[in-house]
Amino acid sequence: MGHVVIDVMLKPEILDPQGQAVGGALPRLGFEQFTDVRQGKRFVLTVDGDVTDAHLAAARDAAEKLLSNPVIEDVVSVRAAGADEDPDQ
Amino acid sequence: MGHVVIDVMLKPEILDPQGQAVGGALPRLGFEQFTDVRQGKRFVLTVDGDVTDAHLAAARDAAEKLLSNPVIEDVVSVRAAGADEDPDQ
Amino acid sequence: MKVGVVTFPGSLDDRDALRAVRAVGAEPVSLWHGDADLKGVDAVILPGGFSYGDYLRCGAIARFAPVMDALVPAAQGGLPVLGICNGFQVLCESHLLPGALIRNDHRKFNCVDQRLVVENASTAWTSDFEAGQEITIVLKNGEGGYVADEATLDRLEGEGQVVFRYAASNPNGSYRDIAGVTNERGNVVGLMPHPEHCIEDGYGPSLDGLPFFTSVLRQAVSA
Amino acid sequence: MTQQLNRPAVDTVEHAATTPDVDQPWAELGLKADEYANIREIVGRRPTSAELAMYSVMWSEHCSYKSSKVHFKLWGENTTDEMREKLLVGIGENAGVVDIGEGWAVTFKAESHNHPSYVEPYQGAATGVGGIVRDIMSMGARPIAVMDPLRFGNLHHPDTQRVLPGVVAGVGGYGNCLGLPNIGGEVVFDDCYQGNPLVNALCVGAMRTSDIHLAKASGVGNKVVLFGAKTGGDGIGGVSVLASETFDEGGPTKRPAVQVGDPFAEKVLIECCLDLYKAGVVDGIQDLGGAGLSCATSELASNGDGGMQIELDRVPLRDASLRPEEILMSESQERMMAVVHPERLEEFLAITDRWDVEATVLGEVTDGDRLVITWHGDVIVDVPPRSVAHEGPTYQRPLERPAYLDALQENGTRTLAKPSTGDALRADLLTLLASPNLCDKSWVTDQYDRYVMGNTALAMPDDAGVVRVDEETGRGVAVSTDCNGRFAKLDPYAGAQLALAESYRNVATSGATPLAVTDCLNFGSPEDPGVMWQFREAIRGIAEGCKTLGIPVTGGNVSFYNQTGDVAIHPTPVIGVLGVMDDVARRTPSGWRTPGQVIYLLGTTRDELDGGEWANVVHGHLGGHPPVVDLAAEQLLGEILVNASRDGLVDAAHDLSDGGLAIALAEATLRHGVGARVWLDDVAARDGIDVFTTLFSESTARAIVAVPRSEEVRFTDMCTARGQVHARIGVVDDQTDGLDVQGQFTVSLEELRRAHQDTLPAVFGR
Ligand SMILES: Nc1ncnc2c1ncn2[C@@H]1O[C@H](COP(=O)(O)OP(=O)(O)O)[C@@H](O)[C@H]1O
Ligand SMILES: [Mg+2]
Repeated sequence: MGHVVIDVMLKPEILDPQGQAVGGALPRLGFEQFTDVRQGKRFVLTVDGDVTDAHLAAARDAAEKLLSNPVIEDVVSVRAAGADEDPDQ
Repeated sequence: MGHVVIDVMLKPEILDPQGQAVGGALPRLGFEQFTDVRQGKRFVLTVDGDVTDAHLAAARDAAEKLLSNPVIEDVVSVRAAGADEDPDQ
Repeated sequence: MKVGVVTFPGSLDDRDALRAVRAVGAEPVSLWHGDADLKGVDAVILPGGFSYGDYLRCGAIARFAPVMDALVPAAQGGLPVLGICNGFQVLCESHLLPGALIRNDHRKFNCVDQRLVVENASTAWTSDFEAGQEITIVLKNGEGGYVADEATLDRLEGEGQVVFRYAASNPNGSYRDIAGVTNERGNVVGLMPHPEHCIEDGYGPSLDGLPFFTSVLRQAVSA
Repeated sequence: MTQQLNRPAVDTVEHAATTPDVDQPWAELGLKADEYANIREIVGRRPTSAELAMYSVMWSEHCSYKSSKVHFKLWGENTTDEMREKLLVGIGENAGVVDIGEGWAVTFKAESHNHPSYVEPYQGAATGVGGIVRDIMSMGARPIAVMDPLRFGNLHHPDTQRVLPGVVAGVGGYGNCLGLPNIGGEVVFDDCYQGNPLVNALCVGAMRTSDIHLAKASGVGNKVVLFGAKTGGDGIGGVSVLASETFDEGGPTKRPAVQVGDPFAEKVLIECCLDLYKAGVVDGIQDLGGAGLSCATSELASNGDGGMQIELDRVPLRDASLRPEEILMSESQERMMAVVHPERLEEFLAITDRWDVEATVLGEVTDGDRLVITWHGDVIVDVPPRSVAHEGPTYQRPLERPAYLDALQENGTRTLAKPSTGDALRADLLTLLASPNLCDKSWVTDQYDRYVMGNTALAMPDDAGVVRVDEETGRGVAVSTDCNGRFAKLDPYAGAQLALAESYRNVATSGATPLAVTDCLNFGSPEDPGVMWQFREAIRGIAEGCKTLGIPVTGGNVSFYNQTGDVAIHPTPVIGVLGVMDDVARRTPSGWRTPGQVIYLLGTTRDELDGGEWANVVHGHLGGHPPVVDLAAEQLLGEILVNASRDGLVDAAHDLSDGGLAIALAEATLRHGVGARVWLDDVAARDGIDVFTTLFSESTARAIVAVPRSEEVRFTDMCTARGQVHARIGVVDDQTDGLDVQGQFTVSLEELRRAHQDTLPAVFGR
């Protein structure tokens, strides 16, 4: 079994209330070094067998059509999961 | 400015309604090749200057304490963003 | 008897909880998230709402409010604490209660008059119920799916820590139909439905919320 | 320092005065040549780009009401002194305010967010709710409830699958997080809304009469404070043409096409504002909505008695690359502007601090009569504020009754095939009950919190939403919103009055005395004379109708350009009526539950099927004349219903509207699952119509009520004494499974339920 990882983030110019809330909480917990936080989504898609180029192409297509809202989000990356990222480990 | 990327996923044994919904919608759009979908969170933390080991250690700490709930989630990775991932591009 | 109700930024049902406390003749006390002081109250309610917008995970940020630094040890020491909806989520995030709450399985916010079975009528907040009693309480949330690992669920069932279960139908995919749980000692109770919306004739579907508040009153009187 | 160097030159007043011939993009900004010329005349030179930005947005249709304003005199002309008595604040302010007695005032208003919700349904709807809530807050009131009249295209069109779930989630996501109960609204489907869904939002607020706040900046030396969220590049698509002109290489960074709402920020802002009001530290206040700072500064200054001086570079930014023109026009959400006495400033800031709300002093009220805005010391705006806020252009657009109307009205329902057997009537009832407009809406309304605040006495699916305002006495208000766009298409004057009548009736049915009206007028392009005629007819209908009913219009909203190509939506004047009740615990619910109670039909039924749901659903037909409006009959019915509630004469009441008596009976049965036996032959004979017409006609001024036997004589005596037409048509009966329409058909509760409840889940899932 292989896995495709798709990362989706809000476009930089779009307000990110979620990231802001996290960014506001971090200093209260003593983390002062982070000047900004943005929160996005990560999808892991499972395929039978190894991840092929066809899988990646389909995933890219799905990312644009379904997994992201092009009005406010960008698909940041679509890639095969590294061995160390296997979610079934 | 540097960026730390933190990935958080629901533990495999925890129900993932959002992932399931995506998984259900994909075949309707003609994507039959994905056997399972899980949805997680991706955080991008900004730091002044380059990402140092100290930043990464702090981010790991924040990931465990605030950004994930160990009862239901795993911190999948904490790493410096690659140059190609710069969210301010 | 004094019952405190904590207001976090984004709390919504704090005034309703204060009203419920008043309705049973106890003295309501407002507690502020930023105060590290419980003002000598005899019990605390963490109300419903969307603390900090519930943006990260419900209750995740509220858990770190200064007032929680005082509340957590007090609860561990036996202070009666009731977490309603967002309050339940805060208690889980604070590890005062086991498990966690995730997005409803149908992925929508859901506001319904929900039937429940009282499974445990011996906690600080449920002693005025009968075990096995069916009640109707307002349920309204987007992230009310109760989850925990199998071992925890078995333990909760075995120790009688499941306090409420959804009757008729499961509205959100909660494991084992669990609507509310308690800690081992029975002083900390959390549930997703909203008893504070069921205390006045003409406002809400029932009066089944009142026993929550009379229970804790009786507990204080007998203590 | 580096920032200083990188800052491109701005277009200052000084520069503008010496460069009169600079080519300005006024057309791209939506201004007409004569409007631009007018601006030049007002400022006595060419405007700076910041001034041009302000004028262009404030003189837009949306902000200036330039096409509709000339018709607004109809409001005033039709408002009598008696109607004005209860009106504490009338049309013109952020929202109207009415006196509901015992020292309480209520403010309510509806607004549209149609286009943004089509582009991005979730955020469009969410920010629509956010905007109307801030309007209510700016009157000094605590928001206490919201409602959402919604209209979509065909239920089965694929795009409806995109738009509806997003809109509903957005309304819920924002309103629920604010802690405002959603107590009603509408969900209507019609092909005419396919490319132009209507997302209207209404908010109700309450306050003590002594606490009303107005949007004005007076008192020289008073501080102007911006507080709430940081300013980003939201909603400034248009004005970027200006910014790009002054930009060096690279151009401006991308500007978001949609606004994203942050309901948590707004919730905190509400509580913060209420604390500020309580402390008495606010002299004037204005919400930031459309046109952002351009609107807030010019309106505050123009409503005050002096001028205003603003240092724009002090505005806290989310995006440091924003240009002054963009900052002036940004529509970033969750912001407010207050005018504060200098001696109270410290107290003000302590309160905003406590709520973690960012507050910045931008400037102060001056003794001149100019609005002066600087950018790092350079004057970039120097204008008379009234010319921006209130003296925009107005147009007397041509109007003409559409040519198609005669043929449309000619084509009534008389010739349509009608059911004549009991079985056929039964089949039509089930078809209607399952139809998109009449089916159960809980798939939508269950996504809204109707209980938060603990004051909700009635909400969906009852006829009106009812909330308590005063916890001591139970005094409260009832609100309903209604509009049947098909009626308005057939006859906009009558259609608007029918919307008013239905909303009035819904409020009275709940037991409240109707008191005031708000509207949200959704129409096609004002440049189409046919649309403009519809608009004028609708306003006339509402204004004259309100005069007859004796309840004033307190405010409203106009949304034009709801059309695809040159096809406009049905004229859709959504009407909200607000009523008052001494003790809302005595409200009348819409479903019966006590066996043995007697069912009365109040009012007369005529053969009025044109434009109704039966013709729409069964025949896909639209034509003829809408039902006759009889406002005197509505008033009488209202009095009967209100008295019956006050004196405990009825246990349930449900008004008759879409789908007629058939649907009302089915809904009242379904509400608590208690059946009823009904006989209609006598009442049909009395009204000179057949049973089919009795069941499906949409004649107005009608309701059904369930009367306890012990009160029957008192109830019928009251009707007789007042001349209210009434007929005993049935009995509540738990031995009857569902509805038994005697001599015609029976239909079980399960069949009713399945027909009613399966429609939306079948399309949108569980
Ligand atoms: N979008 C909505 N939001 C909230 N409530 C709604 C919405 N749509 C319909 N409702 C509620 O559902 C019920 C039935 O709606 P409707 O049939 O339009 O009422 P009526 O015919 O009495 O005006 C009413 O209580 C109404 O307020
Ligand atoms: Mg009605």
